[in-house]
Parts: sequence; C-alpha cells; structure tokens
Amino acid sequence: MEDIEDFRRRAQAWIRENLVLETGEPTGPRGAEARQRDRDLQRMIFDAGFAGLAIPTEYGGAGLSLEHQRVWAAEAEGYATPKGYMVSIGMMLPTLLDHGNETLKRRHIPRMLRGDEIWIQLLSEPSGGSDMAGALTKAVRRSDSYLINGSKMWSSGADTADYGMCLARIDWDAPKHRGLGMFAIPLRAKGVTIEPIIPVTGGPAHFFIEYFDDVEIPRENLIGGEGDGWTVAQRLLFHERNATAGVGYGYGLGGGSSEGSTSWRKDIVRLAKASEVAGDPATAQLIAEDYVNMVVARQLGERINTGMRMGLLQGHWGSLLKLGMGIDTPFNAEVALAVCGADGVVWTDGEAPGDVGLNWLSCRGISIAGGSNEIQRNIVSERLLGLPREPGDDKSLPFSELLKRRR
Amino acid sequence: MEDIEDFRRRAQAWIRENLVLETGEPTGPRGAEARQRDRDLQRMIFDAGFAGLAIPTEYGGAGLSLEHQRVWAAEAEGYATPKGYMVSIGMMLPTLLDHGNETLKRRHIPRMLRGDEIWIQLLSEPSGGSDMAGALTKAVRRSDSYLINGSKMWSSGADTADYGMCLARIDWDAPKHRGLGMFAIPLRAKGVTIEPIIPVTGGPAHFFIEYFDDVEIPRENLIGGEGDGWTVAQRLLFHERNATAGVGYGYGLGGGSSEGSTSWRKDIVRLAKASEVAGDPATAQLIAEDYVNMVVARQLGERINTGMRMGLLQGHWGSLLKLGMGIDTPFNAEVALAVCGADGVVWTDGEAPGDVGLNWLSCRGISIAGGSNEIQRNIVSERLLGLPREPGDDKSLPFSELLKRRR
Amino acid sequence: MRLDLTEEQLLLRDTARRFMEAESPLPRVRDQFDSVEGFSRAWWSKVSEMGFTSLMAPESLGGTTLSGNPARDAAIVAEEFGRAVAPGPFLPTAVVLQAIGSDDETGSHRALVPELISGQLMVAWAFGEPGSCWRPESFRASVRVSGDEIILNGTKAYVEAGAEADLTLVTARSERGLTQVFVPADAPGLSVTPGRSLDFVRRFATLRFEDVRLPLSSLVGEPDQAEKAVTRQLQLALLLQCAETNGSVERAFEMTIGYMGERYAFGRPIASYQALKHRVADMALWIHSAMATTDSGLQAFDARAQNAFELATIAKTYVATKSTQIVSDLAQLTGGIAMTWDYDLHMFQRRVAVNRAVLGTPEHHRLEIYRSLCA
Amino acid sequence: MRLDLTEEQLLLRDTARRFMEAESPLPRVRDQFDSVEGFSRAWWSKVSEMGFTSLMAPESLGGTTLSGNPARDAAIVAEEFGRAVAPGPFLPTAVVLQAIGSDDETGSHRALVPELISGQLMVAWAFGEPGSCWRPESFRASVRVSGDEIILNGTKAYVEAGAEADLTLVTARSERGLTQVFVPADAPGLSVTPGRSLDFVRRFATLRFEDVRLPLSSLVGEPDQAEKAVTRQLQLALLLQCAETNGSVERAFEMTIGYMGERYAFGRPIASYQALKHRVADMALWIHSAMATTDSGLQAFDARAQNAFELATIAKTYVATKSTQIVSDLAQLTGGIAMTWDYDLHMFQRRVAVNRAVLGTPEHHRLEIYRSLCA
Repeated sequence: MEDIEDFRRRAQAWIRENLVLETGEPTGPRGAEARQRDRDLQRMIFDAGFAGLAIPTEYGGAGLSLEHQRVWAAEAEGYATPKGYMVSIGMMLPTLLDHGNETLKRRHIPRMLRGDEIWIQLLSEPSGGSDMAGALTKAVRRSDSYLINGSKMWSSGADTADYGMCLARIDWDAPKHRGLGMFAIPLRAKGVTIEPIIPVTGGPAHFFIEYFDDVEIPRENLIGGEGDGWTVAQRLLFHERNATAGVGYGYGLGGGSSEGSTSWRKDIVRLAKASEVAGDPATAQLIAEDYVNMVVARQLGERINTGMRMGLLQGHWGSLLKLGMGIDTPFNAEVALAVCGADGVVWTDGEAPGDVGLNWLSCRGISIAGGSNEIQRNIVSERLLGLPREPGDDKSLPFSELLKRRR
Repeated sequence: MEDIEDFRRRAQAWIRENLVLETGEPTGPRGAEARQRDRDLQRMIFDAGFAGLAIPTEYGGAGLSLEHQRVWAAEAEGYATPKGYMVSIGMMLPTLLDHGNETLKRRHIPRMLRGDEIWIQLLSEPSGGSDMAGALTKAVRRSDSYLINGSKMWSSGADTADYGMCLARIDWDAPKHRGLGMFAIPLRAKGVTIEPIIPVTGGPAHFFIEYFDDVEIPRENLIGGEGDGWTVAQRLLFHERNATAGVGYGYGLGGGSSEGSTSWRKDIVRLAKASEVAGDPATAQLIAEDYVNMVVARQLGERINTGMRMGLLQGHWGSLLKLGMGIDTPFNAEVALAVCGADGVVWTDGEAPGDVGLNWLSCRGISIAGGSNEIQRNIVSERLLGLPREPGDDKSLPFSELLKRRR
Repeated sequence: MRLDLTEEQLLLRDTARRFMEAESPLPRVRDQFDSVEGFSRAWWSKVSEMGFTSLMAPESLGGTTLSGNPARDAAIVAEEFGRAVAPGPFLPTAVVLQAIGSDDETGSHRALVPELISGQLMVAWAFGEPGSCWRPESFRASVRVSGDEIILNGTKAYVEAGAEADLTLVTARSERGLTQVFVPADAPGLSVTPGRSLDFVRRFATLRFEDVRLPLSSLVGEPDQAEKAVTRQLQLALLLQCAETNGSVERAFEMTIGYMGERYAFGRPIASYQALKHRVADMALWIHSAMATTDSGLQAFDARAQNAFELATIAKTYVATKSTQIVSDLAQLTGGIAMTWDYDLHMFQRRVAVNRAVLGTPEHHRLEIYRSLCA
Repeated sequence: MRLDLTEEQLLLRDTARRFMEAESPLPRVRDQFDSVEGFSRAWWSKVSEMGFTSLMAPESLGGTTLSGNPARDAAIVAEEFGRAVAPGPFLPTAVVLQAIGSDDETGSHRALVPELISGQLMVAWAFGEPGSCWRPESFRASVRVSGDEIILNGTKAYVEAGAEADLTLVTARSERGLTQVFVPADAPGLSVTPGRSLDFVRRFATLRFEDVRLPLSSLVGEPDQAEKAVTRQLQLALLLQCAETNGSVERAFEMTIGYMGERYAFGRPIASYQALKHRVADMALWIHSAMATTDSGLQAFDARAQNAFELATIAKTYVATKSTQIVSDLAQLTGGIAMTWDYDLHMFQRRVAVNRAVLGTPEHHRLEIYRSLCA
C-alpha cells in the first residue's frame, strides 16, 4: 500500500493543481447548479483516483485505507470539494460494501464513487421514526422479483437521488427484527411517488416522504438475505452515525463539526458585540460556555477518530459524538436567542427573517434525525457501557402479535 | 366549628402572651437542651388547646380544621415554636389516625400531641432505599404477639424517639406489596439496637440504623390489617411528602421552604458582595436564578396549599413540591460553590470548616431522602399526569420468586 | 391558570376558550401567516364585542369589573390568547387602558376609553428601543415642551401592532424624567417601518420620530412625572405576556402528552418510557411554578403591593426561561413530526420565543434582579 | 486518560496505578483526614522513588524523559493521584520543576533539581491571592529590588502544601511586570497560616510576607520578565489539575456503575432504568470530552502551540464544570448510601470540588474567555 507520506505529497500536488479555494457557500438545501458543480468535481476526483480511497479497487476505489482518506481530507481543507455525497458515499456505499451481493457492488459502487448515481436510505416510516425495525412497508416475493408497497419518511435528498435502500417486511410471523429485508429501489421506478416535507421554518424541503405502490424490483436488488434486513439496517445506522460525527468512511465528506456550525458560533460573538446586549455581561457566561462546548466537541471528535484509527476504540463511538451534537446544537440555538434578544425574533419587513429564531425552531433537527438523542443514549449506555437493557418482549413475539397491541 | 377570624384573634392573643420571638437558632441536629425546650413548649401549646388543631377531640386534638392550622402557623411566624415534631405529629400521627385501631389511637395520639411520645418511621432497609415494598424485615405471628427480626435504615431521630412504625413482611408467598404489615414498635424494647449513620460531612448523625433481634410486640400494635402494610406505608409516604413540602397536617411544623434555606440564600448574596468574585459579573446570573427559584418555589407552595385547601387539587401534589426542593437545593449548593470560589472549599486551620463545600456535599440529602427525585418523578408522571407505568411483573409474582432474581 | 377563580372568572375563561376555538382555530391562524397585519379589524371587533378589551377599563367609563382585580381578569383572557396563539393587540390595548384609565390622574384621555373598548380605536404601546433596550434609564427617545407644543424625537422598536394602530402611547425621556405622549398614526415626522416576527401573526413595527410636533393635549399625565405610571404599565405588560406564554406552553404540553400516549415505539407508547416521563414530570413542575409566579405577580399588581415590580420581573424571568426550555424539549419528545411545518407545535414555540425576548430577555431581568439584590 | 499512549506511557500508568493501590488505598487516605499535613515525608519519598517527580525535569538534571512530552507524561501520574485521591504536592513539584528546569533561562536554580526529584526538598507554588484572585494583573503582592536585596510584601492564599514546603516559588508584581522569587520556609517576615480544605488530605496555607528580604540569588528568571514563565506554569498547573480531576471522576463513575449493577429496586438492577441510563450516557459523553480537552491542552502545552493558553483555560472550564455536575449526580444515582461518611464516593467529590475552585472557577475562566473572544 502506498506510503502515507508519499500519498500526502501526491494528494497535495493534485489538489493545488486542480481544486479551487472554498468561497464560503451558505449551508442548507442546494440548487441544481450546485449539484452539477458537485457532480463535475466528484467525477474529476474519481478520474484522478482520489475517490473512494479506502474502497477496494475492484469496486472502483483506490484500494488504500481510512488513514489515506484522513490525509486527503486534511490536505483538501479550505478547498472546494463536493458536499453532496456524505449520504451516498459516506453511509450507503460502505453498507453496500459490507452486505451487497457482487452483482450489486460491481454495478453500483463505481457509479456512486463517480457521482453518477446517488443513493439514499429509506428506513423510517410515518408510523415510527426511531423504531425502524417496526417497518410496515411490505415486500412480497414473486418468481424473480419483489413487489414493494408502503411508505418511507424523513429521507433526505430523495428528490435528486437515484436509488434508495429500503427496509421492508417479508415475513409477518417472524419476530419483529427477523422478518425484514433490505432492498435497493430505483427511485424513478414506476409506482414511486416522492413528496417534500415542508420544514418547520417554512423553507425549502430537506426531507421527503415516498410512497411505494406495487413497485416491482428484481430479486438481485435484495441486499443481504431475506431475514437480514435489520442486520443491514444496523450497519447502515452505524455508518450513518459515524459519517454524521465525522469518523469512519464519512470522514471529510462534510459531517462532524462542520464549518457551518463554526461560523455560526462566530456569529454569536459578532452579534453580541454589535448589540447592546453584549455591553451587558448578562450573556457572557453563555457565550463562553457555547464556545467552550464547540472547541471541546472538536477535540472529542479528534480523540475518537484517533482511537478508531488506532483500533483502540471499536464499536458505537459515533453515538457519543452524535449525542454531543444533539446536546450542543439546541444549547447553541438557545444561547443565540439569549444573546440577540428581541433582534433575534423580530425583524423589519422585507429584510431576511431572523436566522436566530428560525435556527432555534429547527435546532432539534440534529437531535432527532439520524437517531434521536434518546436512541444515542440507549446505545451509549447499553453498548458502550454495558448497562442492562430494559425488560421487554418486543424482540421475541411474532410481529403480527405485536401489531395487535397498538389500538 | 370556631369561626376562623375568632380563632385568629384567640391564637394571636395567646401567642403574644405566651411565646417568645425566634432568635435564629442554627439548623442541623439539635442537642438535648433544645429537645427539652421543644418538649416544654409543646406541652404548653397542648395544654392551651392549640396542638393538633385539625385532630378530632377524642384523640386529644382541638377538633378544628387544616385552615385553622394554617392560621395558627401564620400567626406564630417569627415566634419560637417547637421544631422537633414534624415527623411525629406531621407524618406519623395522621397515618395512625387514618389506619390505627382505636386502642392505639386513643392511647398514643394524645401523647404524641403533648410531645410526651415521639414517633418515627421505619420503612427503608439497607437492602433497598426507594423500593420500600421490598422489605426483608420479618414479622412472625405468635398467639398474641409478633416477633420482629431484621433491620431498618435512614430513620431520622431514632436516637430520641419512643416508637417506630415498622414495615415488615408477614407472608413471603404473597406478591411483594400484599404480604406486608405495619407495626408500632417501642424503640426501647428488648432486642432493638440503634446505631448512628455518620453523614458525609463527618458531622453528628441525622440518620440511624436499627437492628431488630427477636423483638416481641403485642398483637394490637399491628396498624391496619395483616396484608395492609403497603397501604399504610403509602399513606405515610403521602403525609411525609406533604409535611416535607409544607402542606397538609405538617403545615407550620418546620417543613417547606424553611427560614433555614431562606437565610442560606441570603448568605450567597452576602458572600458574593464580600468576595471579589462578586465584583466580577461572572456569577450574577447564577445568583439571580437561584433567588428567582427560591421565590417561585414559595409561590408554588402557596398555590398548592390554596388548591388543596379549596379541594381543587387532590392527591399527590406534595410530590411536585418535593421534586422542586430536590432540584433547587443541589442547584443552590452549586451556585454557592461558584460564588465563593476557593473560599468555599479552603479555609484556615482552626476556623469553622467551609459551609459552602460541606453543604454541597450533603445537598443531595433532600433529593434522595423522603422519596428521591426519581421516585417523585415517577409519581408526578404516573399519578398526577396519568402517563402509563412501565411494564413489569414485580407486582404480581410471589415475593419469594422475586427474591431469587437477585444474585 | 389561576386556581382560586371566582364563578365569574371561570365563566370568562370558558367563554374565551370557546370563542377562540370557534373564531380562531389554528388553521385560521395559519391562514394569516402571509397577511401583512396578521389580523383583521373585523377580528378585533369580534374580540371587543366579547368584552375582552373592557377588563382593564374602569366601570365608570364602560369597563367591566369582574372580580375587582382587573389584571387577574385580563390575564385569564391573555392565557386564552396564548392557548390559541391568536392574533390581535390585546396586550397593548390593556396597557393603554391601564395608562389612561388608572395611571393618568389628570384623566384627560378618558374619552378614548369607549372607542378603545369597542375596538374602533386601535392602539400601540411604544416602550423598547433598538438594540433590545428595555431600561427607561437608557432610553434615547426624547420629548420636550416648547411653548404650546411637544416635540418628540427618537426611535421606538418592537412596537406590537405599531403599524396598525391609530394611536401610539410613547414613553420618552424629558428634561427631568420620563414623559408619555399619544402620537396619532398620521403625525407629521413619524415614519413607521412595519416588521414581522417569528410568531405567525404578531407584527412589530419600528417608529421613528423626527421633530414630531404635538399639542399639549397629547400628554398622558404630567410631563417628567411618568416614571411611576410607566413602571405600572411595564409590570402589567410583563404579567399579561407571562399569562399568554403560560397558555401557549400549557396547550403545547397537553398536545404532546396526548401524542406520546398514541405514538408507539418498540412495542409500547412512548409515554411509558421512564426517561421521557421524568422529563415530563420536571415540565409539570415548571409549568405549575410558572403559573404560580404569574399569579403571585398579578395579585401583587392588583393590590399595588410594595414588591409588585420585583414579583413581575421574577415572573418574567422564570416564565421566559422555563417556557423556552419546555417547548424546545416538547419537540424532542415528539420527534420528527415536530420538525414539520404542518404539525402545529411550532406555532406555540414561535409565540413563546417572541415573548421570551420582547420586554427583555430573562438574562436581562436577572441582571436587574442581581443589581437590586446587591444594592 | 490519553488514548494514544506509547508503550512507556502505558507502563507508567500501570505502575502508578499499582503503586497507589498498594501504598495509598482509600482506607489509608481516610486515616490521614485528621493529620495536620495530610501526608508524611515518608510517603513523599516513596512517590519520589518511583520516579514520578522526575517527569517534568530535564534529563540532563536527572529527570526522566519518557515520551519527549513531559506534561503529557506527568498528566498520566496526576490522573492516578486523582483516581486514588492520594495526598502529596505532585502539582506544585511539577510546576516548580517546570519553572526552574525549563522556564528559567538563567538556569540559576538547576542545582535544586536533584533534591526536588528525590523528594528531599519539598516545594510550594504561591500564585493566587485572597478573595479567589487568580489574575496576575490584579495581584497585590509586590517585590522590589533594593541594592543587593529583594524585598517582598503581600499575601498569597490557597497555597497547596504551603505549610509543609521547604521552599516556595512566589509570583509577585514588580515595577515593570511580574517577578518570581524563591522564599525559604524560615525567611524572616514570612508568616504561614496553615489551612484545610474540603479534600481529605490536601492542605492549603496562606502566606504573608512583611518586608521579607531575600538575596538576589532568590530570583527565578529576570526581574519584571516573568510573565511568560508564569503563564506557562499556570497552564501546566491547570492541565495537571484537570488530569487529576478526570482521574477522580473516572473512578467515581466506575464505582457508581458497578454499584448500579448490583443494587436492585423494584425487581431489577437500578442500572436497567432508562431515566438513569440516559443520565449515565450523558456523563460518559462528558467524561470522554473532559479527557479529550485535557489531552488537547497538554499536547498544545508540550508543543508550545500558540493557542496553548486558551486551550488550557478551555480544559479547566469544561472539566471543572462537568466534573462537579457528574460527581453530584453520581450521588443521586447511588442513593442514600452516598450520603454517608463510610461510603467512599464523597472522597472523590471532595477532591473534585476543591479542584473546581482552586486556580479559578469555571465562571472566572469563562469570563476571561469571553473577554478574549470579544477583544
């Protein structure tokens, strides 16, 4: 495998030659133009051999390691890199790599790496957000295909994605976690309807709801075995938490303590200085606490990255980081409310609406989506610390029995 | 019944004539002298007909109402009144009134009211603090007596008390909550050993542990029926929460947001002013928040008192107040740590040790004793708000089966 | 919610609640998100017809005396405005009625009371200044008497319904103290910049006064002598705002508790999970405490108790702090659906966040409380 | 705890842990509660024999270089002192070694190093002043050079082992800056008032200097030029204190988790209750964060990074805030037994509370951080 310092020099040289410096584009949902720019950039990176650094060469990757990916990200910092692939390349691709059959992997992974195909996850449903294993979407096996019926919710980027990994129930008499399969569903297939979910800010949709009405997909699109859906889903959630927290395969793809949140924090200081509230010492402690939290979160990220890279930490450490984000973000939004006072929630007609208020309204997004704080706390206490699970029979009863308990 | 304003005038006159103004005695465990003073005072109040205002006359009370008790407390504010009867008269007496047999009631309630006999509770055990229904203390019925074996813990005032209400298991094959009886145990009886529990501060003992070794008590000392122990205990806990929170029969007997805590809060302001830390605005928000919490807690107490007096609130509202105390007290102790800085935890040899640090060490007393914050949160969510209980079988299985689950 | 309501007060509460349910259900509030004013004159007439605007006016001028404690009566209605997140300048109307019906001993504007009560005349109360400034000592808007004219200069911000009002009661500094004047919407030199807020239907304006000349009859009370009246008005405004917030929080809480009972996860209703139940229990404590402190503040206000101002700022501090925390965590308890436009929870969150900041953040009030504790 | 420890560092940690378990088990710490000094010279000799005191000394003077990052190495030992709530002036010794071995470019006190390392010479580091004053700009203790003498006046407070030390490094203001001097225990004009703390075995003294006259050779570094050295010493002190706190918290946490697994309530171990588990999960987050920020601060210190001072104060702020909250809630999770003298949890709570306050509360440091953010 290429020496890490050799790689660093090669990456550095290519980056300086081919990438341009970041201009500080605003965060939030991005238009068609930005997506096309992303696609061009990703193709360029792929063609130069820098996409999928830790992915085996037989699937179009560079066959190097996560350490190479970390070095790439460090060298590319400050340069404009594609932002739209954290889900597809950071979460879905490694899941497919772990559990997909060879046909699927050889066909799709190179396309994903090149940015030609974007994958998303289809796990949550309207009837249950956190309890994904309670999926009600049905998959019925036919001779050489499956027929999918049901709906999925909270999928981000469904409007522009090509494929979704969809958790659906095959066997209703098996226990909840054992009757599921994971399916690759082409989102432009007949019978798929995608609708936006308007967020609480009233702004453009980040999330979507998908309806599946007799969607027929080939048998080879089953990822893992027929009863393995939950195993695959757990792996997907693992990669998701890691990517969100900026560790593992998602490293450098835009998760973690992103620049967006850093500049937001700086804004609080700026706002405090500008407003008379800052003349007051009333919010000094809050501002400092928020700043300290931000720095420490980054330090924790580095620590956990180091630990995972060195193999000293294994398992669900992404949950710890995700939990931290889910606690810090609402706190930060509340501090901004305090710092900005009335100017945070009242604004002049025609001006842009106050970011501070809208940000507070939507601050729970990060503490709910991708596994809520509560789910992360369950994982941390049970899987990292080994505390006993609560008693319950929802893992052993036939799912059809469990369903009867709901009115 | 005597008109409330007539009573007020009568009480006022007697108080002015007979009581002296409070001198601001320190809180904490009190010596023999203070106890004797209490006993003399209580006797005087009893003899004047002002003890047990809401207790029926046949048991030595005044046969008036809780409203009269409230008026008495209001009029007696600022005067030195007995401080050592909150448990005996505020909690144990009403429990005996609710569930005791006539023999017990007629014999003991007048003595309790006169201060001649002090009762305490014997519920918790070394093996389980909050889970009182899991009592392992045994009561074996003989022809006309019971034989008690086991131990109880966390009983306050056991060193100076005369009787304890002791929860003990009679039937080991009944479900946990149904095999219990409540017994009046004379604490000077043969076979009773009482040992102090040194508190975390290293100071004098507030709490005790009692060992019962073949203690024989007459059958009439059973309070309620043989399977009613838990019912009686719940009633006792109800009266305890109320008394601690300063509502119900305990009103005016020294619970609630006592002067002790008020003057403590004032100390924070004084300390802040005196130290250079207060010159800093660093702790201004904390001090104000603590002060606001203190005022609001008192306002909530008034509200709930009003509601209970008017019959608009029924049931477990004392838990809300107890929970508030259990949250505010540790916060107050932490604020004091912040305000006093190093002077709160470091002191000169020979000087009195820093109150601030010791107070912080023991601040969880109020949030653990008398039903921990967690127990109060269970009660508030389940009994006040009607949220569903967690699933569990510890209410239905024979207790002997449950015991086997512990290693 | 007060606990010891009289029969009449209970009737008022039920009437107000039914009125809001019938006339201002949440979908109708949503409909007005895009409107400029957030409410219509027709709506305000309906509110007025119900007698809600008359609670702070003396009986002799057509007001309604319910319990003899006007602020407590008005707070009952404010709470229902909060439960419904309903639009309309209830708070400024009540405060201005307090100003001209009770505080102003000269009584020179009492003739306005019937028009105000009937909803024909719409008023605003201009107090705060740009930069979230709520301390009268720091106000920059100034007024001076020059012959038989009053000249007003400066800027007032965060003025509720300031762009819709016919008449605005303005507090400004004068040579030897504070002075209050009425400024009509068409006064030359007054420029009004309409504004919006996070709330669906509550609009705030910025008012700029450039040598606005007014007749002496515009004075409310004596010049330089308004401090006491302004303090009373601020107390009332804070307490009605607290009552409104309490209403919003209470309804959001009920809505969430209901949802938690119906929503299943991992085989049982999420309301049965201990970690969530314990947070809900804390919220119950805070909600009842918020109601208690608001009620105590109102009682002290009606009784003109010596510590009335302190109690009003304590109520604001407590209510604003806890309400924001509660409604934010209610979204967390609810989960994803609370992050969507179509779910109503954010309507309450928006009202709560605006009320948190307007008339001073809890951080601001804590600093004031600290200063007075150390004084 | 650092994650990426070298083989040598791992060995150091294990050695230190075993040493503490054998030589300073909790009952032995309890035994010293009533002693005046909190520890014996014999104990300090044992610690020194283990080489723990030599980690901050240059190799050329008999010090031990383990990883080339002396602060990180010393922090490993500090953490074990925290886990054992062991006595002894580890922090002042390390800081003074840093001062004379590294900061002082004149090198005039290097001869003390062997005595210090061997434990024969016991030192203190006098920094803070009465009234919890930790800002050198506000120090009142003053020193001036007069001919061939130095004259020292003022008071230093919260001096760890200040009554036991043979020699104390004192920071004082001088005409054009800060100056550091060594003061021997028997210097005329020095009066030492011994003191205690909430901790079982950590003693602090107040030192008063009244025209204490010292030879010029007592100077550590150049007069007026000590600011940079003092800043480095403060950083090291803050970071070793954080490491120690982390050790205490970690052990208290382990102890509580263990207890929660064994303690049954309502038919199951209390460790299985969701409301408790969720709080434990938050604690795990904070504990790992505390270790991460301490580690980052140490790394920056050893590398003399430009933001090293900021990172040290961030670590102190975070560690002191969370540690206090954690150990207080650990008592809550444990229940009644944690309120008793005989249960060990409060030994850790005491060390944590003392470390929270000494060298500045988190509130103090937040204010400093805020000021520098706004600068």
